[in-house]
Amino acid sequence: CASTDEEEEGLPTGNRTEQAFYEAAQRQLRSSQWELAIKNLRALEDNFPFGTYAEQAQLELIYAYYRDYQNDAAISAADRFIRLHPQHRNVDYAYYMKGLASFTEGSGLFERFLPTDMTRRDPGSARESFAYFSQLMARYPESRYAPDAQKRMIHLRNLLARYEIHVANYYFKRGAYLASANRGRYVVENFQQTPAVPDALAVMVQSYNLLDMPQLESTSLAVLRTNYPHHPVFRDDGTFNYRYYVGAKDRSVLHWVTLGLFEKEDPRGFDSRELYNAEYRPEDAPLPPEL
Amino acid sequence: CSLFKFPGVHRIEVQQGNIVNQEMVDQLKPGMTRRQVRFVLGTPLLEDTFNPNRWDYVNRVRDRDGEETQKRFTVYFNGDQLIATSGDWQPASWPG
Amino acid sequence: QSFVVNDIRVEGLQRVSAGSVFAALPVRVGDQIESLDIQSATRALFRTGYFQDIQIGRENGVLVITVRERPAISKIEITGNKAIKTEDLLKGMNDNGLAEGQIFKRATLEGLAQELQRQYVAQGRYGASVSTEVNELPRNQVELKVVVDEGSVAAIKHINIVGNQAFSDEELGEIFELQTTGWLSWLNSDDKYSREKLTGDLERLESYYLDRGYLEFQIESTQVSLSPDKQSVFITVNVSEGDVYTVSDVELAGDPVVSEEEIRRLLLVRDGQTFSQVLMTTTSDYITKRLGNEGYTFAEVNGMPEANEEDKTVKVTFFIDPGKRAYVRRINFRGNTRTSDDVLRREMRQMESASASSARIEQSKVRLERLGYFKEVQVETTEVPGTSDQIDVEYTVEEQPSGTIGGTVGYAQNSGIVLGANVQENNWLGTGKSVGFAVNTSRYQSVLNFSYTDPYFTPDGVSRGFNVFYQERDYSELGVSDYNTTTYGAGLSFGYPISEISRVGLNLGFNHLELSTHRTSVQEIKGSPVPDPNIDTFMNSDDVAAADAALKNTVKDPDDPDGARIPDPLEFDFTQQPIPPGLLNTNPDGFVDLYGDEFDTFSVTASYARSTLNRGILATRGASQRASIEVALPGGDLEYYKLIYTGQYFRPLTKSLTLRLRTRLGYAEGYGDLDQLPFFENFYGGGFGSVRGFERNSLGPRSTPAVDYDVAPSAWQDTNDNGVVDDGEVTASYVLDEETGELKTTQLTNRRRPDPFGGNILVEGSAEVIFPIPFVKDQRSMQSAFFVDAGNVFDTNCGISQLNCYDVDLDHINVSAGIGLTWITGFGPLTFSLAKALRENEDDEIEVFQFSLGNSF
Amino acid sequence: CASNDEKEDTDPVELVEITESVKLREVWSRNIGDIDALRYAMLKPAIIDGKVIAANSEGEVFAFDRATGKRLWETELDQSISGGVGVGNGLAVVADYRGRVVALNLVDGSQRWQTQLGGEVVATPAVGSGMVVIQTVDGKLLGLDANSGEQQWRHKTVLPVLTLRGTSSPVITAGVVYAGLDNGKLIALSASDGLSRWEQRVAMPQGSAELERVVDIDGAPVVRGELVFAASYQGRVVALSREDGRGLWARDASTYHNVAVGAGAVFLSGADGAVHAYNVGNGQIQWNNNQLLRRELSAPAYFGDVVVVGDLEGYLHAMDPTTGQFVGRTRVDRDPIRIPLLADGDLLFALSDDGELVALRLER
Repeated sequence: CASTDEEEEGLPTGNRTEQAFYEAAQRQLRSSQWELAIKNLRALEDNFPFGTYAEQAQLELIYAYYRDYQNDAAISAADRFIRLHPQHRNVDYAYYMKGLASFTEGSGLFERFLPTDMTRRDPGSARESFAYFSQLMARYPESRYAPDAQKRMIHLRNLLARYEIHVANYYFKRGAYLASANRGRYVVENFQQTPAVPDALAVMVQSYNLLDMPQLESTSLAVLRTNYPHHPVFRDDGTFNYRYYVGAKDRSVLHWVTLGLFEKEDPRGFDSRELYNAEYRPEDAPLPPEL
Repeated sequence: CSLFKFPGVHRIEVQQGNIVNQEMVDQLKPGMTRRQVRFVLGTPLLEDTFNPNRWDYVNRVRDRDGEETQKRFTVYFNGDQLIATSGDWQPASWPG
Repeated sequence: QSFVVNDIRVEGLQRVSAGSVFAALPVRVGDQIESLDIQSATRALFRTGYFQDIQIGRENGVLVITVRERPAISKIEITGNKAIKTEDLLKGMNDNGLAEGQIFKRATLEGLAQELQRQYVAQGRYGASVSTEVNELPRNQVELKVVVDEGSVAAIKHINIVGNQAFSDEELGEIFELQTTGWLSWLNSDDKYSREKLTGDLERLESYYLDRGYLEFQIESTQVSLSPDKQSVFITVNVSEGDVYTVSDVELAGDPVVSEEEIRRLLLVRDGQTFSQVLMTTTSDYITKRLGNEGYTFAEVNGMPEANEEDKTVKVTFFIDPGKRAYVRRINFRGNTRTSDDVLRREMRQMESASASSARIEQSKVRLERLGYFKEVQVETTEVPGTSDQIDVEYTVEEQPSGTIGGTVGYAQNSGIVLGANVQENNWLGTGKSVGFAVNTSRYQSVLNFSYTDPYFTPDGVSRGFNVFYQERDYSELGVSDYNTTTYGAGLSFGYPISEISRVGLNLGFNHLELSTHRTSVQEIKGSPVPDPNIDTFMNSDDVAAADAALKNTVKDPDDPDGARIPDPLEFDFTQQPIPPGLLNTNPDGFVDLYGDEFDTFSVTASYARSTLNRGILATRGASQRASIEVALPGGDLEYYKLIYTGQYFRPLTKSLTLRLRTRLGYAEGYGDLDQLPFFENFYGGGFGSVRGFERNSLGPRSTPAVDYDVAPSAWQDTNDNGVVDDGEVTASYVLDEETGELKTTQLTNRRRPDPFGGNILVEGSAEVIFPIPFVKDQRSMQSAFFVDAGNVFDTNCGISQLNCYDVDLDHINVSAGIGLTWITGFGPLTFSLAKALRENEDDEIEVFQFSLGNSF
Repeated sequence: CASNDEKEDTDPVELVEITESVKLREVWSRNIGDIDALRYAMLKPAIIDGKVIAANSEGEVFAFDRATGKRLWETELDQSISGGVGVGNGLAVVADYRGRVVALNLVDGSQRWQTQLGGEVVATPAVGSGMVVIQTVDGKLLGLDANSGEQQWRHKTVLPVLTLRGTSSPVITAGVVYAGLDNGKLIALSASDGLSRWEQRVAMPQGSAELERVVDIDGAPVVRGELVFAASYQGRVVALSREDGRGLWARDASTYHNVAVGAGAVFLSGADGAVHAYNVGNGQIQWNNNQLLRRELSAPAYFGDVVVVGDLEGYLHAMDPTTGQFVGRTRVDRDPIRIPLLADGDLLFALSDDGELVALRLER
């Protein structure tokens, strides 16, 4: 029943003082040996639950899990820290890391290598990450992580809003105009100041027009025209082009020849991202603060 | 869609909006609160952001052959009070 | 007497940090405190739970706190537990604060030991005992030892139902999950007593009676007793059956929404029928579903029986409460990290902002499953807060690999260096489009093809795809009938749904084929033997030997000036007779001879497919069939038509076993000026997806190997008398076999068995029993089955010399039986099969073990 | 790495050498067929009018001459037997798992009557005062008229969720039925109408686990003079006044057999294999014999002037009633002796789980 050596690997040699564990962990963190660092930090916590390094070790454990792509473990480690040390000076770091761990965009193998438009995929993790970041902003508005959290929240909100527009575009194709109107309305009511709002208004105008509800159409058109006069849906003379969403007007000759069998005539829907979308570049995760 | 029609393509029926009938509409009385109207007609699927004082009960069906039929019934409020209706049904006992 | 604290000192700390003591202490340096504050400080420190004993004293202005820490647990050891795993025990202890490094509290340990004992008893381990041991260690630590003796699980020796007349003990025994120890009990441990199982069994017993009219059925008492040695359990159930009730009449109450007449059609409960609870509940479900389809997803229907004791009849009333008509506000998808949203949304039959229909919601789930992109699809409807008639629908999917990716770099001894890459992805980049391209070169073939299909060319699901291919193949290497082909072509395909479950398809294809034959090409392709133009005589076979000998001793040719040597005329008096007409095979009837070797064809294929399978890949329920007719249009070089029908049908046999029947039939024929099917369009059979246990594509008619006329030297000249025949001077002649009256021929290829040639009729079928693979938890990407395959390839116009070639004839059907396994991997379906041939024809090649990556059987 | 030294304390203890001062001599033995020991059937033989009546599980009932073992008659019933043999009123009464009861005439084994109860029977029916009283596994006591078999009364008790296999066989004395129950109580009913005369708790369930709260009385009560003795599992052995059930004395004990009374003492074979003797008057412990631990002892019998118990290897151990020392040992069969022994005058009768019925005599 002796413990095998590979279990020992990475643990400090000589007597296992608190100091020894912590230093070993620091070395491994710096040389991004995440697994070994995790092993040391957990050993430190188990043997010296109330030692001087206990709290710092728990913070660094969150960071190590995150860098090791163990997002769920990072989130639960952060939750544990928040539960154990609610008043701790650096508890805002734990909230921030929870947001970061669920901000999975671009981390999956598939998304990194193949060009995928995240705004068309499962919005679930984006919502979760947004909720964690907003917890941080609510509790610690002046935390040092607030600015980056703020930037990430804006990006997530844009992503969620754009997802709604994609769905609205599908419902145009399907002929379900009430569904597209409501998706547009959802953006206008829940995602103000996102670049998707101009498209949302255009969706509402187009839907009400197809439902021939002139009064509703006119109010939305007025809001669109005053706020976003340069939206591509407007012709040069400022009138709303109701065929805009259908897409390519001038069919190619091939289209007529092959009786429309050749070209795919998917309606283009509304996607003015080039015009209104602030480019966002995520930064790397920061190291936990020194005590 | 494409000019060449494939014979007998199976299309699905696309239904949109609330289903309203005369019996419901007849229960409307002027002055009713929004909660009462909602109880009678159901939650409206079209509450426009920029027109808070009107609820539109639209029922639109495009059947399998592409035939589109649409019915509409709108209720107007002043604050929390029902003041008028318009559309394809008239509340029978509506005064005047 | 209060005093000012000008310093605080803490003594006796071993493992707790001074910081946490100060944090818990209500007193700060510089406070004015008296004895009351000291007591509250002590209480505060006790509440931290770290300390056994706390003394707070005063040394001229310095507050001295001496503490004795509670022992911390340094090691926990659990021995003797098997049924409940150590991790679960440790986790249980951890949750109540008993973990290494935590403070040791004896009460929690005792409580835990009892809880463990209760868990064992709940598992029927009455004989189990749990004892705990705590021993002190230096540095105020303790070591916990938990010794468990699990004993064995009490086995049920006796289940006795008393008071049942209507049904026998055996019949009732079968509905029980609990059984007395039988010979299979070691595997399924059905003889292990547990209270939950017994309650479940009693409920089943009750509904068994209620489903058969015994409305008054009562379980009077149940007695569970244990043998003194705690190893055996005895269960006695006393029942009173009461009488059988018949239905007197059926009423509907409440608002049926749809016409009462339509609801009545759903009723399974009818007057005069013996009352049955299951029929009543199933009827309620049917009505609820029907209302759900009308948009009343909150409908509630339940049947109420009212018994009339005198005449033993019961009146059943169905109370229908439609609730409010429900509407779907939003439809959300979870789990599709790869597949794009519109690929899922376009399968939806339920719209947003529309009346909810439980049938459409369910049907949308089935359509998602049929895509084959998802391992599992779950649907959940949740009420929208603040409304009583709006719901959100959420589909959670779990994606799975939906294609095959393969690459081959290698060297095979008969095909030389093999380079190749092929991808067939049905959900390309999550867009729902299927893309396939394959490039591979080896000595015997080089292939390039690209295919692309968009299933939603129009929103209603009209699909459009096209493919282009170029292929050079030398069949002789492949062991099939010695010829090579070079083909290229392209195709355009359309398909659209004509109902929820059936689609029609139309493909237009152009194909250019060039054939080149060898001398060794089989006779069906290139007629042989081919007469040699400069041989016009033959000799009898029995003269050959003598002729050969005679030619050895030569003489000078008297009338040749430079003295060429010629066979001694005296001995060499064989007569080479001229060849009479009809003896030589002057009009070879191989395919190439008749129709040439270059063909351009335009073909149109119409197909009809109908599928009610429950899943795209590894289906377990429903049926699917596909019929297609391909016609090579007149005007092209080849005119033929091909009819193909494939069908499969699933039927669950038991909870875990499913029957799968599969068949594939093919008939093809030339028409117009083509009176036989071009051989390269022949059907082949054998191997995966066909008749397993036989080599791939090896069933049915064989080809006749190429032959050549025997030739024997009949005269020669050796002008320079060096014993070697002058070049070009040999005159040869054919050899006649007297008995057959035919010219002798020899086979050119030396292969033992003639190569398979295929035929124009294919008959194939298989019956399988699909069973869950033991010891594997995630069954969703695996399927194993016992199978019996049968089938063969036939031909309507067999060549006289073709072996194994019959017109359709049932007693030439090959049959094999065995076991197969399919496993969906990231690289595509991996299939194994082990089969034994039961009936075969004499030339078939058996292959007991077969393995393939890429097509599931 | 756990050591397994403490393994042996679950096997039956080895028998010690003894000096025999008395001999249990076999007079005759007969094999009466299969006994369903697996399901703890209670097929205790009975002695009446010079005859020994015994039954096996396949439904055969035999009568042998008490002294010679000569078979007098044999009856085959078309049902199994799981509870027997109650004798009295010229009848021999048996019952089975499905609650079917059959009464045979003692004189020739012919069937007097048959009836169907609503419960499983694994106890011996009691016959007396013109009544047949039977206790079923779920705690119901049923009083049938001895002549006709019609049910006259029924007494129901609610039993705990978990009990010990086996039911206490009721005893009828002077018109009163005494029966031990699986809830640890002893009740006295009047035989004719089943009305309750008194009820006394023999053992109190303790502990939180279901198993710790099992306090069945599975052995038959023993009536001697004005007293009635009963003992429960994981509970107590008590002496109560027959008249009103008032407790004379009570001692902690655990057994699932009946006790034996003789030589001024109450003998009890414990569930753990120890044999105890208590003073009949005040319950003082007189001696304990721990040399038969875990040998699954049968109920004790006071025979001649010795106390006899059977064990799982078919041995009969005779002990001195005053000291508890072994005075004799004889092996009757390879199979266990589970069914209670029967002392009758100069003969002792034992029935092994393999159906071997043996009559023995005591020789000095």
